[in-house]
Amino acid sequence: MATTVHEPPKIDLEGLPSHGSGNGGWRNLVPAAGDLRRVKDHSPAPSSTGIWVALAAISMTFAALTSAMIVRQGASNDWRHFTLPSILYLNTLILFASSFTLEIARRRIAAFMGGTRDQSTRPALWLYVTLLLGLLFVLGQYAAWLQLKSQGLYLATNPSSSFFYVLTAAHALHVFGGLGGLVRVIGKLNKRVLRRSTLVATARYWHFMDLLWLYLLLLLWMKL
Amino acid sequence: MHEVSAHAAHGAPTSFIRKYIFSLDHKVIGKQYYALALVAVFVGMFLSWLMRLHLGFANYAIPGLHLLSKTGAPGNVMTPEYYLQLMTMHGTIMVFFVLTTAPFAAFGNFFLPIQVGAEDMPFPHFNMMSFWVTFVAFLVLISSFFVGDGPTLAGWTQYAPLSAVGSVAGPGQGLGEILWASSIAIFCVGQLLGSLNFITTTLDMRTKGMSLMRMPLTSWAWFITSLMGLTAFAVLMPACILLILDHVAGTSFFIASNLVISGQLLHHSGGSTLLWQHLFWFFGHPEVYIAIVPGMGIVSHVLITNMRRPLLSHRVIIACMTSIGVLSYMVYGHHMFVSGMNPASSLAFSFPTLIITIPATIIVLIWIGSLYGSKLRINAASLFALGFISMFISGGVSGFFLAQPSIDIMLHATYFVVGHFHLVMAVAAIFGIFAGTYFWFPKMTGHMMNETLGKLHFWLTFVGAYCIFMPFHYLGIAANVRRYQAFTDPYLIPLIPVHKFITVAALATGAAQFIFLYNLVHSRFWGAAAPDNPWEGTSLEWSTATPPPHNNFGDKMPVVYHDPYEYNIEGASSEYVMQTSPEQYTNPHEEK
Amino acid sequence: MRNGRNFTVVLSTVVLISCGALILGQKVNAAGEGKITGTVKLEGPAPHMRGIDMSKDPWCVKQHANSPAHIETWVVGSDGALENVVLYISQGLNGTEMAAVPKSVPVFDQKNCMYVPHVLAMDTSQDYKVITSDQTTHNIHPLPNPMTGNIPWNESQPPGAAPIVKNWKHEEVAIPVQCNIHPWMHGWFVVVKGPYATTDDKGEYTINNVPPGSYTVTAWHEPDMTQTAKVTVASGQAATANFSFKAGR
Amino acid sequence: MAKLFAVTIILIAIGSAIPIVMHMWPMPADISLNGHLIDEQYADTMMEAGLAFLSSQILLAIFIWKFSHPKPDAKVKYFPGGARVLVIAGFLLVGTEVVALGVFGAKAWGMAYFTPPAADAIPIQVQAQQFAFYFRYPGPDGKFGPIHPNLIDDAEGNYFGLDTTNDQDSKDDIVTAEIAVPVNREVHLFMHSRDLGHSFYVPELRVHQDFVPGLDLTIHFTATKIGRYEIVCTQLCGLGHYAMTAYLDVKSQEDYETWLKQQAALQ
Repeated sequence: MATTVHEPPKIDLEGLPSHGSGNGGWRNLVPAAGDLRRVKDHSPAPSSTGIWVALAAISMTFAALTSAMIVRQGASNDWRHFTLPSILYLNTLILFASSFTLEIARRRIAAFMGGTRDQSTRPALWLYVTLLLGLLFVLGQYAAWLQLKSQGLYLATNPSSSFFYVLTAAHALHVFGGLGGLVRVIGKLNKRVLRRSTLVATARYWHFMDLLWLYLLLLLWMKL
Repeated sequence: MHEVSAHAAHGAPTSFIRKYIFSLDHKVIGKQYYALALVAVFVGMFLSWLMRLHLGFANYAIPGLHLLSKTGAPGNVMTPEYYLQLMTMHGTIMVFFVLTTAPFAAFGNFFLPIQVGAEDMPFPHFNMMSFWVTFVAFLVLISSFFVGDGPTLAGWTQYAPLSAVGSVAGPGQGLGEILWASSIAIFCVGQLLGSLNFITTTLDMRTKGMSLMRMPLTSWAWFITSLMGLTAFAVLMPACILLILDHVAGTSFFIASNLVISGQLLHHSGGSTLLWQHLFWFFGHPEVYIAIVPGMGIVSHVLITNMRRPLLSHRVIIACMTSIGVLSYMVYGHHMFVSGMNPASSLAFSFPTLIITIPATIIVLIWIGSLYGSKLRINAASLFALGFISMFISGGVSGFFLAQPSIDIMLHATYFVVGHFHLVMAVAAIFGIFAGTYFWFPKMTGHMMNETLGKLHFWLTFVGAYCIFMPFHYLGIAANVRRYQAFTDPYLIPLIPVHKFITVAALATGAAQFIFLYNLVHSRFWGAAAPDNPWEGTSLEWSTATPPPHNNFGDKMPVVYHDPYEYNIEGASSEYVMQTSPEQYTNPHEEK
Repeated sequence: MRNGRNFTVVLSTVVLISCGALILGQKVNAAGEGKITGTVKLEGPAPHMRGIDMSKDPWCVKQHANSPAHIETWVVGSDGALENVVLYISQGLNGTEMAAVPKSVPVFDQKNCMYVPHVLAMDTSQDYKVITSDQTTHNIHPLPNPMTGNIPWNESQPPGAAPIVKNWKHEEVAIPVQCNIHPWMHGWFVVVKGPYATTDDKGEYTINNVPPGSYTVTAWHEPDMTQTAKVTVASGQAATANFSFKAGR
Repeated sequence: MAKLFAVTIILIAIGSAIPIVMHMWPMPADISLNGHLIDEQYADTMMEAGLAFLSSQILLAIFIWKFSHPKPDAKVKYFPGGARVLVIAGFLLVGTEVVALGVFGAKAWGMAYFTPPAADAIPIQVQAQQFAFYFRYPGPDGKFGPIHPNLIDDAEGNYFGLDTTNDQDSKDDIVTAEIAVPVNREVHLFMHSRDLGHSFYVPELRVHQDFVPGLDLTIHFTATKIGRYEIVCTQLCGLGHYAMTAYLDVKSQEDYETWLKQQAALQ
């Protein structure tokens, strides 16, 4: 997107392209005969810009919830502190591991697209691992809820528990979105029409989920 | 992403469903948004008629009203609760489903990609979802008319705890309230998807030569609006979800301890009433500008074309709109001067509020200054654009009062406020929509609208709007409190004649809108065929066919060589130079 | 409150007559029907009932210019006659006699910013009617216990508005009803199954068309005071059950 | 058409100003000690806003009149000085204006909110509920008894939920349905909401403050003119919002004391 905020390239009156846009360039990217190696990858901007915009919106939502949490805590003296379910820390590790595996997959596929690798390395495998770890994380979060439940801490028990459930649920929901993205990536990879930008966008989203979770964990750890 | 390649791959859809209902085409989606706004605006107007009848002529029996609500209007006379329910729905429908959808989502969807020279938005599926999600939100909201004891009566601002404690607080505060909150949460999703598309389109989809500074002011307005929308709606959505939780899950985000509502002690504790107000107004004030900034863009665009000259400065307008967008997040506290917020922060909020009048004033000055020495063409579109300026001034000056906490002590929650925001954001924005409609209708439908009817519509609306909303200010100065269903207090009784006058004016002005509706529908089917460039405009939407083909520009994507508004340029071959014309010359007024 | 009392009297006579009509009309074994009568008194001195300051609504003030309104928790007549006590048969009835309940429609009036009657008894099979005689808007807001399954409602009634006719599906003793616009306006709906009666200003009551048998009669006084007595009704006879309440808990 | 439009704008602009200038529907007369500060601030703002309103509307109209029927060969003229002049004008005119307003306006606000009540100010508590105000005077001991929400019982007239049998401080508290204050004595008003958000607005008194459930605020004011004034709620609180009123009775010191005695007797 950086290229777009400058003055446009000088235009030569001869040989204007009959088709295609100046900056986006995704129109040229329909894979030729489904063979990824023959595709010139201009790393199309829209999806990678779009993902940043989406992440901005998500950050805004969680910022709002954070400020709500701080205001609510200060609003009255009924805030009850409790220790976070220990499983959360395990979940954190799992989520980070998933980011790691996704990164491996991304690089292999990139290399494979560039033609420097051959198909045999099966990048898809790592995607499946990521998917699995993601699901594991969500299950872990659910286990954390069960732990709280066993302590008698429900959604309405106390503002602190309310915010715990709201924040973790909101994050889990977004993680599900990421899992959906992964499934699509895998599907496209098998159909051999995956474009790098799709993968990059999904990866960025997934890594953002890590950072978001890290932030939430810190927040909850401090406030609860 | 998948949407993109799929869209780029498939040509124009053939089946009726894919073409007109679940269409991926930003132009169809824009029209769908426009249709939704049209339905919504007439519903909202109808509600305002009922309210005005009740206010002007107390206990006036409105024939058939009991059909709308059995308990709300026994014997066709409106009950207090039903008045408040209509008021709440009027506000919600107008602010969310008219002022946000029409100038931003409708026109923006149709013209942003065309004006920047794109084939479509980058994520057509999101775009389609954006509309249908908004549509569902509208249905959910309307459905609350037909459930239990009707829609919520807590006003469009939905202040907690009234909005949070449930049906014990009054009719409609049970299911009706939950429907309201759900509807708005859904609406937020729709607008977030829309903003995502708008921003990405502006940043990534511009055609060759279309630098940011070469985008028409409308595109700029939509871009800035979508940035505001992305931030504002991302805050309102969680707020609505917390509100729903307070309702159904027994949490206490907004409900304080030990509340006793008509004898019943609630089992909530420690919630913060002001928290809702902060969250809501952090969205609510930007929302006001989400409604008006696209109007500014449309008015500039329409005026320039009809003044046959560029504005004195393209960049100043952009700078002003941007600073308004940025400031809009620092001023929201002026809605809460007497809310119990720390009085020091009231002062802190009042200064940015006063400051924000500066960019607004500069925009107006640039408009007026550009009128000087122009070759103004008078038609329905330009009349409404000029009317917008007049309305914007009238509504704007009352902001000087409301921006000051001390004066707000007198005017807060009076009809002065009602008059202020109706003029500056409602009527002005609607004028922007009308200007846009008369200006772009040919391009959108391929038919010209009837100019005579358009001008008639303008005159009635312009005079009528002033007759309705100017007196509101007088009422407010006389301390006439808003959101009252009847004026029984001794000090309000002398003001009732004014209310009668307003009611009559409102009925007449509302009736005039049916001229517009007739014009719209009739022209859509039987209007004269429109040429490609009826107004001799220069921006990209005028360089493509009317109506534009499925991919907007046929087989040849446009390449841009000029600023968007090059009219009457010395040294140019013709009176106006299209952005796409490769003609080379030096523009003496080009901004360095 | 005089007119208020009159109204109750008129109301109860109306009820009586209609019962009579019913008895003569349809019931073959009408002669077999007995009744339960008695008086309800308050032991000890009548508690001081605070006056009501209605200055919030000038119209209400005008209505009470020369008859100051008082809180109606304890309405006590001469020598302790206790008004607004509801008597109903809490045990001994079987399904068939339920039909003996009059089909008349009890009326709950809003008069001079007070509720007339202060306590309205009814059977689950009866509709009740809320009317307003005032030139100021009221809202009627009964808050039944959600456990009973009765649905709370809250509607306002502008001057001259049509009567609101509703009914309660389930027994509930008793449902508080209030007007939020005039917070001092406070009354009760007593919803029972089977025959019932309310004491008049002499503290007297009569439960009509009670078939022969032995029953438990319950006397209720707001907010939640109850007393019971066992009575045996002989065919065509009147059984007697007197009660006396003590103010304060 | 355009000329007619220009004339219409001017007529509307002037017409809109007339009711303001003629004070056809004036602001309720001020009866408070500090209200004049607000009124002066209001007057100044009206002057500046009015000028801005008239001048810009008329300028708009003139330009529309003048430039709407150009000769076909007419050249487009540029506003002398171009955008720069207008931007500077905007900053200077409006900038200085609003800053001035903001600074001077702060004084009136400060008098209302930043000055503490006098030590001898009369403490009165006001409680808002759907849809009425009730008031409480602390009685001889000068102390308000504690509020017990679970004891609140409108049927018994216990609007505040006082326990007059056990709480010493509550025994002599005087609960009233309207507020009487002695003229020229400062009143320290303790605001308590029993259920929802409400507001305490007395136009003549230039006092306007929301009730915040769970957060008791205080305001203070001095009434300077004997009379009966209306208190209205301005925060939407339900179906009876429009009917949520009470009366402020500004009495002479003697009348005030006799009234208070009467009320005490009625408890």
